[in-house]
Amino acid sequence: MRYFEATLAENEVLAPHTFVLHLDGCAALAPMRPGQFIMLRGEWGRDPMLPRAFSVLGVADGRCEVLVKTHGRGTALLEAARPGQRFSLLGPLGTSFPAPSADSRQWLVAGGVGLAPLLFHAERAAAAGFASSVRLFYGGRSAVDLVLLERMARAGIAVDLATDDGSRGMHGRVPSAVERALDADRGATPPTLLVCGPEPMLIATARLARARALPAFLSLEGEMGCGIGVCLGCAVACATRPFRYTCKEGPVMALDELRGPYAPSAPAGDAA
Amino acid sequence: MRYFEATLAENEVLAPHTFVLHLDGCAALAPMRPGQFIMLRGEWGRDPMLPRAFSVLGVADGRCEVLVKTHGRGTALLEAARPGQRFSLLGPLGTSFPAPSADSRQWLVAGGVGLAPLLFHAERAAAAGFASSVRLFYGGRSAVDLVLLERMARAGIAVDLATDDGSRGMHGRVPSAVERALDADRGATPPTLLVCGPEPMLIATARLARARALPAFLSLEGEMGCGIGVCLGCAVACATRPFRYTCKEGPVMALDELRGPYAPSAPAGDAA
Amino acid sequence: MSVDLRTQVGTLSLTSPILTASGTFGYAREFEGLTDLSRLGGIATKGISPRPRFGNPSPRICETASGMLNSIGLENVGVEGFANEKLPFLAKLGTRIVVNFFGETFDEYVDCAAGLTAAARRHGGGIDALEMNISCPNIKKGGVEFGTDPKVAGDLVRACRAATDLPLWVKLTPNVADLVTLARAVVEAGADCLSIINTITAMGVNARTRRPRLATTFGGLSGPAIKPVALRMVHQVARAGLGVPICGIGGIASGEDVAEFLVAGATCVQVGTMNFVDPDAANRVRDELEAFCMEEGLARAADLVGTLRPC
Amino acid sequence: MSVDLRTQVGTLSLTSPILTASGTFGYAREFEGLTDLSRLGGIATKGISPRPRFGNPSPRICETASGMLNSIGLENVGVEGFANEKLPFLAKLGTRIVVNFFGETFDEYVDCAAGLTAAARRHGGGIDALEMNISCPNIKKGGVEFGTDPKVAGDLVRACRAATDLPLWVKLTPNVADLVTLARAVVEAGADCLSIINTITAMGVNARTRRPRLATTFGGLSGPAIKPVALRMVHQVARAGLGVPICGIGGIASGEDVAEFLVAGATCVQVGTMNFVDPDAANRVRDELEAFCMEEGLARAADLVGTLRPC
Ligand SMILES: Cc1cc2nc3c(=O)[nH]c(=O)nc-3n(C[C@H](O)[C@H](O)[C@H](O)COP(=O)(O)OP(=O)(O)OC[C@H]3O[C@@H](n4cnc5c(N)ncnc54)[C@H](O)[C@@H]3O)c2cc1C
Ligand SMILES: Cc1cc2nc3c(=O)[nH]c(=O)nc-3n(C[C@H](O)[C@H](O)[C@H](O)COP(=O)(O)OP(=O)(O)OC[C@H]3O[C@@H](n4cnc5c(N)ncnc54)[C@H](O)[C@@H]3O)c2cc1C
Ligand SMILES: Cc1cc2nc3c(=O)[nH]c(=O)nc-3n(C[C@H](O)[C@H](O)[C@H](O)COP(=O)(O)O)c2cc1C
Ligand SMILES: Cc1cc2nc3c(=O)[nH]c(=O)nc-3n(C[C@H](O)[C@H](O)[C@H](O)COP(=O)(O)O)c2cc1C
Ligand code: FES
Ligand code: FES
Repeated sequence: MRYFEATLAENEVLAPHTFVLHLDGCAALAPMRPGQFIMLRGEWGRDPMLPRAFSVLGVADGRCEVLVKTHGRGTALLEAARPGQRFSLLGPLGTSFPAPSADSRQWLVAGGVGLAPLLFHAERAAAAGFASSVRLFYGGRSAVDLVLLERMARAGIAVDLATDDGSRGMHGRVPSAVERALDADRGATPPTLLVCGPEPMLIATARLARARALPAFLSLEGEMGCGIGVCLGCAVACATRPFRYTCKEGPVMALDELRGPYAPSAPAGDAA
Repeated sequence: MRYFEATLAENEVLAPHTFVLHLDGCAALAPMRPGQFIMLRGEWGRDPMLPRAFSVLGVADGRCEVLVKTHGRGTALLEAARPGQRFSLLGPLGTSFPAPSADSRQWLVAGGVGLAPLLFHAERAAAAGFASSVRLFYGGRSAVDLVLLERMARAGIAVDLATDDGSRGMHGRVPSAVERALDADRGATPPTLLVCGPEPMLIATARLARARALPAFLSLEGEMGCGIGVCLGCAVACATRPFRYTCKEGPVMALDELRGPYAPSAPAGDAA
Repeated sequence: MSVDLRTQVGTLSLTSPILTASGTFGYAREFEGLTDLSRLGGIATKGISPRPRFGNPSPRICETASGMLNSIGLENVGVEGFANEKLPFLAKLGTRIVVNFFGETFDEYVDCAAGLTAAARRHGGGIDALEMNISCPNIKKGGVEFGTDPKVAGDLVRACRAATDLPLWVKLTPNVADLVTLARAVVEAGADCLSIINTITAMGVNARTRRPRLATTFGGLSGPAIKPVALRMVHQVARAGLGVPICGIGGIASGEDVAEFLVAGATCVQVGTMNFVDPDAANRVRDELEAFCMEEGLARAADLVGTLRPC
Repeated sequence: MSVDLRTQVGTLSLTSPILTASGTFGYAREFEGLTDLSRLGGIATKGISPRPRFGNPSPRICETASGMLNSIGLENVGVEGFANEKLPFLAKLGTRIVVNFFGETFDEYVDCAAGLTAAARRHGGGIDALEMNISCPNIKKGGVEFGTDPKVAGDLVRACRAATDLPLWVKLTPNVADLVTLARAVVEAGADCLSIINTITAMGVNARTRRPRLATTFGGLSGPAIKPVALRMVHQVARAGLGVPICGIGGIASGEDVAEFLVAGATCVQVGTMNFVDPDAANRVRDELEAFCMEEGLARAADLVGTLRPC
């Protein structure tokens, strides 16, 4: 984990309010594993004050890619950022997705910019020769919101698309696409779900995983202060302890370990 | 007076931490007179919060030029601004320098970025055929700090330079250059001093003007809130009323009207 | 769908819940051409004292992180100056005029309330409410003591209440441990609306000159920095259910900020410091509130008032 | 020229006036590799209670303009956990360790002071001072009431004073009208240093969900937004000349900020929220203070203390 400065090399627009920051000077992020995140802050004043958490889309040769969707004031400033601007970075932080292997079956379930760590994971898997062990489900509101499709094709990853308005791929939300695929699935072992996306999508996928007794790992979002386990602001309700911390013990957490919205009807033994 | 948005077309570096913002979309500033100012704010968060006051260096064809020296946090953000960034502007604001005329003799006394409104004034004077009515005294710390010299040459303005370290022009401060020139002056009527620059330079020039009984107009700096006479934050001690407001009744004020640091030993009748 | 922004503050009806705050909008004329004065829900004018005041020496303001300090010293044109020079323009705007006032002594407060009421009567109207500032930290005598002691504040409000038949708003200081007790005393004394909050006492230091950043050493902190404190105080008083409307003030910069204050229990709000940052702020905020209600499917902004539910 | 940053806080000597603030620096190990722990003037550790606490439900933090709200609920490992798991690491750092503590009842405060003192004795040292938090707005019982009433606060400090022979710092709440009276009571009861200020009670509202932004509704505001209030309170207490040093806290983000607090009357300072923004903040601030002193031609940072002169 390092705290350092990086420079924006390019701000690549992929879709309306969706863009990739290409940051130079990120050699310290070489050990980054898919699912881990960084805390990022621009050289503005003291408002917005806190750094923002972002998963990483890729790292190579000292350059880091971050896929961002404009949400509020901090991401709006990132959208407006121009090459040459400087940023503070802290990372790699947190936990990563379980590594792929020849005999594992990982279904990656991505909603919106939740794609970033999962595409990173899939590309790494493909590079390690496990392309056939991963299958990516990726959903967005509409066809224009689905980004980086060529990159998936290039990596040779199997992709199932879904859009809310049916303009591309399956008509519906991505958890439904996973559900259908599960119904059609004839695999010997049940797949493990690796999930990243907006809260409602996490909740729906968690419900599906519980219903089908599938192992699942969720990448959680939630307000963060420090990113390093100090402010105690990112507590999530857990099964075996009252709280765990998204920044240290997450963002990727095993579904079994979660309580609260992800496991509202968890078996009685779960609650503390 | 208008409140509007402008876009940075170019951020031109002239010297270390000294640059010109070229802003597009400033048609509303066409009526700007030299000495008047604008309130400028970037699209950052709420810190820095208040807009910053800047004299204008020039306006033409919807483009406005602002000469800036990095001072604190606001100007540091301006220095880092890249083409395409958007800014809020309010202007034209405040008073201007007295107009030049064929029979007037105006000595313009500029320190640092105090050059901006005076060069604007001199260029306007030259364009109106009064180049010989104005003489510009311009000082800085060192030769590298003296900017826009070609522009002065192009406009055909008589310029006397001074640097603190003697690396260009007279060795010494600009008020001393003016004092020497006054000693050597054989003009029929005494010149009027138009002064803009850092506080100590304003004070020294004000003292000189009083000592020689020269008419003088000072462009004042000082913390501003609103720029339009509402916050009452920019009060300066005056002769005929307890306070005047730099933003409405300034920034250009007649020396006769000022009290405080600019006229510490003013004749008794001056004080309220 | 159009959104109904009309707001009822006691007996007073406003076209929108958004007013401009005292001391940050002058006497309104300064904003002509910069913002549409007729679209404002109301204008709280610069605090008026019985006689004109010149205010404090400079420096009077300085910027802080997401805020600013001021110690203007309540410079103003006085009751007569206001009545003659400012009221005629204000009265013609067609928006609600809330005249903020104060005194340096008990009697000056009462005189001021009476004087403004008489001026309005002479003028045939033009003042829709008085806003009594018992909370300015910038005058040495008076203000502070009046504003922090519930007993004194109650007596003062009662006396002013008797001196005017205009709706009487009372503007409270945040510089107390227990705002609810103060608010209760003021309501029992006859306040028609509580304006919450005035600036928080604070200071700036210039480390290089070793001098305070304000000539008076202490001044009032305002702007977005104080919004979380203002929201807390509005909500605490709203929860106490004192039976009068609250005008929420402090750091409002967007329509969503307004919605936050309404949800916390305010009936209307005032935009202050942001007028310096953006002279069109109050109307921008109004448009943003309208858009917010639209997005939330609310037909009336008033439906937001006091809707906070537990987390 | 080199600048002497050494600082004397009562009987305690520090290598620099800059500590990290309780609750914003964990138990220091979290910052290993991110900042040089040995260069810190001191570390105020997360507030300890007699027994471990799990803290409040989420959401526990939210950002505000130039600040943040928190209602962590004083989650901590308890006296035993601290002594066994945290103290050994801290004791080896070679910097001053100030252990922040609190209780939910009068007796818990005293137990905690005694327990920490005993732990230090068992360990052969490692705790340089205790910092008594009588000002946390996030525990319902205890904290707030203890911290706002001078009489109660004095009694509590007196009892803790009797329970420990370590230097006793007392951390005051800003949520009072008159901090000087409170400070005086605490000093008379035996405090060796006053830590000023803790967070300001505040709240956030999510206008869309109509819910508070913190699960506990109210929380504490910290960060640069509150610096002007902190400076004011430090200066007010410093001017009162109570005869004990002040540790200035609130929004410190730069070396110049530190200088401002020293000029206003603080002897040392703590960097809090900015540790979240920049994990190297406290040492960056230290370097900036050194540079500031150099530029100002000051041989010793301590020469800044209490040098504010009238404007
Ligand atoms: C581990 C992790 C990884 C993330 N990866 C990405 C990514 O790869 N790409 C991307 O676009 N976004 C990602 N996010 C979400 C991103 O952090 C938020 O969109 C961003 O913080 C919003 O900031 P803002 O200033 O634009 O919004 P504002 O609403 O102005 O932010 C206000 C506050 O809310 C917090 N916040 C708001 N929305 C979220 C959210 N959804 N999750 C967490 N905090 C939030 C911010 O941190 C901030 O403190 C990630 C979040 C986490 C926790
Ligand atoms: C009428 C007028 C015209 C000006 N014209 C120019 C110009 O053409 N070019 C240029 O570079 N600068 C000009 N200035 C000065 C410029 O406004 C300040 O340099 C700038 O505000 C500093 O902001 P900052 O955020 O960088 O500094 P900070 O120190 O971070 O600012 C903090 C606060 O101090 C105020 N402040 C600091 N220094 C000054 C100052 N010297 N004068 C006024 N306010 C100050 C700022 O407004 C702000 O509120 C002018 C000032 C005035 C009043
Ligand atoms: C420069 C300035 C002058 C003010 N003058 C007055 C005043 O005369 N009377 C008053 O009641 N409040 C006055 N206030 C307080 C504001 O009306 C308002 O209560 C406070 O600034 C908080 O709101 P804000 O954060 O939106 O500015 C003044 C505030 C500022 C910044
Ligand atoms: C997340 C968080 C947790 C805190 N926990 C404690 C605590 O346990 N004990 C305490 O005395 N103060 C605690 N504080 C208050 C800080 O120590 C400090 O007094 C306050 O944040 C103001 O300083 P700052 O603006 O530099 O953060 C906490 C503050 C924050 C932001
Ligand atoms: S973000 Fe601070 S503890 Fe997790
Ligand atoms: S800057 Fe506000 S009155 Fe002049």
